[in-house]
Amino acid sequence: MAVITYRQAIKDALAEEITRDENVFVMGEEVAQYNGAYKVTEGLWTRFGDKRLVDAPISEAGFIGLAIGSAMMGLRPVVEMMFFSFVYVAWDQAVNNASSVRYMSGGQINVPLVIRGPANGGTNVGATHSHTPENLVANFPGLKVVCPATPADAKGLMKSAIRDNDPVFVMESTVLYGEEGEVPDDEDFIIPLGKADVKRKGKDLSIIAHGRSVLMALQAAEELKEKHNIDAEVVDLRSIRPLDEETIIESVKKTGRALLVEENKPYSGVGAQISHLIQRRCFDYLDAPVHRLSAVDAPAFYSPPVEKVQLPEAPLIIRETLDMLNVKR
Amino acid sequence: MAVITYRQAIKDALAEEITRDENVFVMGEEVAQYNGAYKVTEGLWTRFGDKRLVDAPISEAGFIGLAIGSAMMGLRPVVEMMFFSFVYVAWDQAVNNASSVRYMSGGQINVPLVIRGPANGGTNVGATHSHTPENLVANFPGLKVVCPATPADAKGLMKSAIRDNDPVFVMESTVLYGEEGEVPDDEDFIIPLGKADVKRKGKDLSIIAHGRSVLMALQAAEELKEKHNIDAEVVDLRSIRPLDEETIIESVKKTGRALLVEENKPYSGVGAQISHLIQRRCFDYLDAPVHRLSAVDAPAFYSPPVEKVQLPEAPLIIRETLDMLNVKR
Amino acid sequence: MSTETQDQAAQAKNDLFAHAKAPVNQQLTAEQKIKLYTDMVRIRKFEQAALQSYQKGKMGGFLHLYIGQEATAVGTISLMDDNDHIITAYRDHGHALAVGMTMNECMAELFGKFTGCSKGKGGSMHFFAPDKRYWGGHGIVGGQTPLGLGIAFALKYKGLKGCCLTYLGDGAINQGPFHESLNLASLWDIPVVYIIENNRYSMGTSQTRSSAHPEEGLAARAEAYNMEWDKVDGSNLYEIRAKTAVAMERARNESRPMLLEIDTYRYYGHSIADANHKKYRTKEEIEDYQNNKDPISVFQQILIQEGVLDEEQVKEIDSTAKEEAKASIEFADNSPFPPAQELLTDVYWATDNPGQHNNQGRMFFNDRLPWDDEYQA
Amino acid sequence: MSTETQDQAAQAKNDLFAHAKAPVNQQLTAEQKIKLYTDMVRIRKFEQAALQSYQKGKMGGFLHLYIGQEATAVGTISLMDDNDHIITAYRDHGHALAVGMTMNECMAELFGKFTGCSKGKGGSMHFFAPDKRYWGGHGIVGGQTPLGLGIAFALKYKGLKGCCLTYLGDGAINQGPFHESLNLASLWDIPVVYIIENNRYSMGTSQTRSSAHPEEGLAARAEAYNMEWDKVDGSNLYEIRAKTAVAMERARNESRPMLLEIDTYRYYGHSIADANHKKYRTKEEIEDYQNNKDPISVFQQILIQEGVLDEEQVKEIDSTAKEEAKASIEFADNSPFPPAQELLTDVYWATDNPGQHNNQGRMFFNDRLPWDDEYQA
Ligand SMILES: Cc1ncc(C[n+]2csc(CCOP(=O)(O)OP(=O)(O)O)c2C)c(N)n1
Ligand SMILES: Cc1ncc(C[n+]2csc(CCOP(=O)(O)OP(=O)(O)O)c2C)c(N)n1
Ligand SMILES: [Mg+2]
Ligand SMILES: [Mg+2]
Repeated sequence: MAVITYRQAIKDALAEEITRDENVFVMGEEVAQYNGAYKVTEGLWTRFGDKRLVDAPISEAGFIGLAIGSAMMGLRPVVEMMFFSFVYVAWDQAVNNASSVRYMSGGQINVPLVIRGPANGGTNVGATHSHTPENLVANFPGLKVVCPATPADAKGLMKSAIRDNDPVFVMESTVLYGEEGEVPDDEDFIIPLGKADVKRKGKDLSIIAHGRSVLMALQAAEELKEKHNIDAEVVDLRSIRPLDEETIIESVKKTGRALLVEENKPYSGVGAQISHLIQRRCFDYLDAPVHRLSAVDAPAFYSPPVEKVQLPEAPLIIRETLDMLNVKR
Repeated sequence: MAVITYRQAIKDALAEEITRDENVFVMGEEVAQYNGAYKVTEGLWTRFGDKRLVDAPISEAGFIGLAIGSAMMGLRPVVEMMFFSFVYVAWDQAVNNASSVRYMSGGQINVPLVIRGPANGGTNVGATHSHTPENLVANFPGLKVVCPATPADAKGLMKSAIRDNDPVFVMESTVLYGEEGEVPDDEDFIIPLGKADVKRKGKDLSIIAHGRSVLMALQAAEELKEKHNIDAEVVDLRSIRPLDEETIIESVKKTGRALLVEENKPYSGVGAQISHLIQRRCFDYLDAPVHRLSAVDAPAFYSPPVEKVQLPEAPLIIRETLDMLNVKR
Repeated sequence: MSTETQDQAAQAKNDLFAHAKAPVNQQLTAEQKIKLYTDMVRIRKFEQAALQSYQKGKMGGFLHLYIGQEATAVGTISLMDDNDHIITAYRDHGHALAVGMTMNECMAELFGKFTGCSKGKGGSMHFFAPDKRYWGGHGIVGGQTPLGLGIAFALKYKGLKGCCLTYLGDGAINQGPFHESLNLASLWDIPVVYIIENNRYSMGTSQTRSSAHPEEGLAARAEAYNMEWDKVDGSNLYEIRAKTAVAMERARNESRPMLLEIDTYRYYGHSIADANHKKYRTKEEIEDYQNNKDPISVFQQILIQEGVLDEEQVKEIDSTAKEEAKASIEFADNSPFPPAQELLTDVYWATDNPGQHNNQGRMFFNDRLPWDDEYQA
Repeated sequence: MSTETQDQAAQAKNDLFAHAKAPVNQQLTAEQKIKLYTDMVRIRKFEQAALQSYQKGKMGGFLHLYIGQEATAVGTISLMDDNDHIITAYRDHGHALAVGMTMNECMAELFGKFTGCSKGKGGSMHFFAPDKRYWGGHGIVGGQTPLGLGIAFALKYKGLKGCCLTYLGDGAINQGPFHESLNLASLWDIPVVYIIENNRYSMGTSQTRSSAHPEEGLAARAEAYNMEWDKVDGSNLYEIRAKTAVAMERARNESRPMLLEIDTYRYYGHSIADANHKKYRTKEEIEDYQNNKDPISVFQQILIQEGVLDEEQVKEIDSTAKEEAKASIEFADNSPFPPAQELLTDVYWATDNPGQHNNQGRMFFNDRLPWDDEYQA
């Protein structure tokens, strides 16, 4: 297995799927000639040309709508949002057309569309550029959404998403693009949508997270083990909708305690849904209420040191865990 | 106290606030000359003229943005969405500009804006016209959202919303427009944002609901009392954000059981947030997990008899309650 | 007849036949002409029947009638080749019948029946027949305009010579996504033909109250995108065919988009719920259109003058269409409603095609379904 | 000099002074002219200093430099009266200094300091000074265009004679909300002046790759909305003032909107992160603009020829501005960061003004805050 970056893993997934299926094309702002604002598509335009890498003007509603229409006709567009936050100017196209046209047509149409791009805070780009809409997307039946945390997951989920016949939102992170990890070389390596991954086994509590928070959880878990001999299990949701409820339940039934960590905003965030699930399905197994760490509930703050406080990092996870287990900090 | 319809209550609130403050104006599609698609503004154009009742072309992003800009300048626009679903074509304006401009300017600006209109399913208008985005709006710090269930609440909350200096989304219901109820005549009758209302006292379980589901809950509670001698307490959230958590907690601590009812879709719906809250704050008081009834998790179905099944009505609430209390049905 | 009236009559006749010599019209056989006429009549009869059924409480939601505008759907759609596609807004019954959907499946859809074209899930605004290259039926004003662009984009991508007819109302032209679509269409040479059905009103708002535009008309906005445009009299089927053919040929051969504005009129309110419609328009305005520009009467006149049609046939076409509509009501009435379990089909392709995909985990999130006795949570 | 070169020189001089006689320019005193020149220099020095600080890691996020475009902000904003307002996109430092914001508060904002104009919450893209009628600084492309419309709407509503200058880039013109705004502005006679700062690129996309438009230019799209428009040479401050004054007068007196396109150029990349910018544009193109159309050099030339400015003064203005910029870095460096608790202020007016409102219940939804030892849940 090669060690590559998260960015490279996505690029490989795109290149392989473009090669594999002539209906796959990538469209977005600066994805072709400029090589992508975050260089995820670097080199692909040179390799695949204008037809498969399409530079779009700044008209998200227009080109997302275009992509949906083309997907209805059997193409398999992969639309890059330079920042996922920009999907809000095309929100109606995404949540009405992409999510409902199959239903309203009584199943006569399907929309094999991928919308991908970074959805994260933490890079001091301010309130309008730092949205994490995975919970909002997951609210809409008809849509799917995944949030890979590692290079292997990024590649495997991206390939699954492109091959999927339903609209899938793949939410990446500019903070993770440079992270390295082992990725299987097999061109048919895919990760099913809706399958969580226990990234660390443990028995004392379940830390359930997605996206960058998974790395924070793993970091915290190491320190918890070293300094406090606490064995935390880390469950990476990977897929937000569909959701692997059984893996969550199994873990919590085993540990009796759940701490949810995410960079989503708290009100009706993904964590709220998971919390409801756990209390509903593991009621008799819980030794303590489900705890939740989310982004501090305010728009994203510009100032770098303050924005750092806004997102849940390892020390906060450690503090919360110790408190949940009544261990003195 | 006069008995008036929910529609009339909103109209009275608008008329009174237009009269009271020269900065208040109503803008939207067909609100003036046509008297409103659902006749909420009937007669107001004749009474107040072109300046205060403004008919807009079908350009929601344009005129919501315009309203935000004018609110920054101190006007107090009340924007009608013919259906709240249409806010999605203006989503960026609503969730980026209205919610963040105060923050990003370090508090130099405020946005006294109201966006109001019907947000409900159940009228066979199909998937694109039946959205209930109260959970999505509540996810954004900087925004407020209320869902009145009765004429008095509609009037009191609308007046509060118009007088409020932050952006408030008032989500009404076409199904409720014709419902009657007592409404205080006092022109200064208002209901604070963020105050729940115990609409029925009870001791056996807490049914927590908002919008039309409150009426369903009350109906179910009557039958539960009559037929099963079960005393359900019905808590009407009224305001989704801010949220009256203390009233919820007090009720659940008393009854030990909570059933959440809403017409929101389940994944990260408002109910998910309330469920997390209850398990977190009432863990030791709960005799059973929090149960939840939401709309059936699919886009809105057109066919009238099927759409009726899609929304949680009184019989389902009764069934769920009996099961929660282990009473034979 | 005074000479003035004679002149006027001659002029009117000229106008009527002004586009009869366009190749697409000259080619038409008598049968084809009668079929075009019949299709317009069928649309009208279908909708009249639907209106009656609505009033009897047979359906819910909205019903936007197309009556008065029939020549637009029938004229434009009659030009479709194998690689041409269409998409429209919520006023979609006319287009549906014109592409060849049956009255039965359409009426059943209005009734919310399982035999409806969308299984009762879509209703009046959401008719679909992708097998006939008819992509709906869309409820969000302007929302279908980028979809039509995408359909045309796919044709070009696949190297097929075709176009996508994409309809919208005069009120829809002020939606952002339409503007974005026009720019993309022209910039990228996409074979989309945008057709504004200008019936002068968006609900209760007259066209002058919704749009600032060049003197020449709404379609002249195309110039802002360096795009060709034309204005069309929507009462004359020959003119519609002649001018739309130009746009479709350009799209197919040069892959260039075009914006057409077809002047037309709706006789009923915006939807059945629009009780106001005689307030915001005068009786005279409505009657003037009905008496002088009704697309069915106009084409009837043309065909009678051409000797293609006689009074007898007119009556027969009328009554056959009425019968067909009546039968569709019976069909709809006798069809079953969808079972409640249908709520959860057609949401995801993956759920509907078990075992053919890479999905695991939970797809739907109710703790319990109304029809389940046990909890699924 | 050959006669040809002499002719060219005369022509160039003519061009330079072509708009000097416009009333708004003729009125200017020598001091005012020097102030305009100085403001442009100050913007440039401020941004050069900011760039250096960015490279030293003093700030995060984006930094979009305005260098090359200074005459647009300074020229247009210098025409503002008491009831005129402005709003722009994320390339907003020039406008900020031109309306009179201090280098200190601007630099401190870039550094994320509590003394910044937005308390460190906004950053480079989000400068605000409503007290100077400057409404930001907005990051979503095109998103500010309806806001500017609303500000102008409010002026008209209040019966004030003023306008709102609303800036956007050449790439922003293809966003839906801008289209909707143009229609509303013209339809409702709103005194908004839209100014396209056409610097030929939106990030790495040249203007021809993003927009289909009339031959006459981007601003000619205004005709689609029956709106007046003009094209402006952005290197010449006199021309900018002359033509913008026409638009502002029309807005104030006739309440009619106008669309201006100011041709300009940015010397640096789209933002500091844009390492590519010498790939998508040629060295020659950049140098040609810098050598022949630099707005500061051009105005310097004008003022020297007018005898308003001499080489000595030029140097002094330069070094004073440099000093001012340097001082602002010191100010920013010495200022404190906002305390973490600032995360929860300025979200709601109600929270920031306890006791003055009708709000109860919970406003923020973290179970526990990072700085709290106890749970709040
Ligand atoms: C985004 C959005 N806004 C508003 C509506 C409500 N609405 C439905 S149709 C309509 C009028 C459209 O008029 P026009 O485009 O002229 O088409 P016509 O009905 O005349 O065929 C309105 C306002 C909607 N469906 N979608
Ligand atoms: C809706 C949206 N899409 C994309 C972006 C990313 N983006 C920021 S600036 C920019 C280019 C804008 O170019 P232009 O309008 O010409 O302005 P300039 O940068 O040249 O001043 C892009 C694509 C954004 N901020 N918002
Ligand atoms: Mg119309
Ligand atoms: Mg530009």
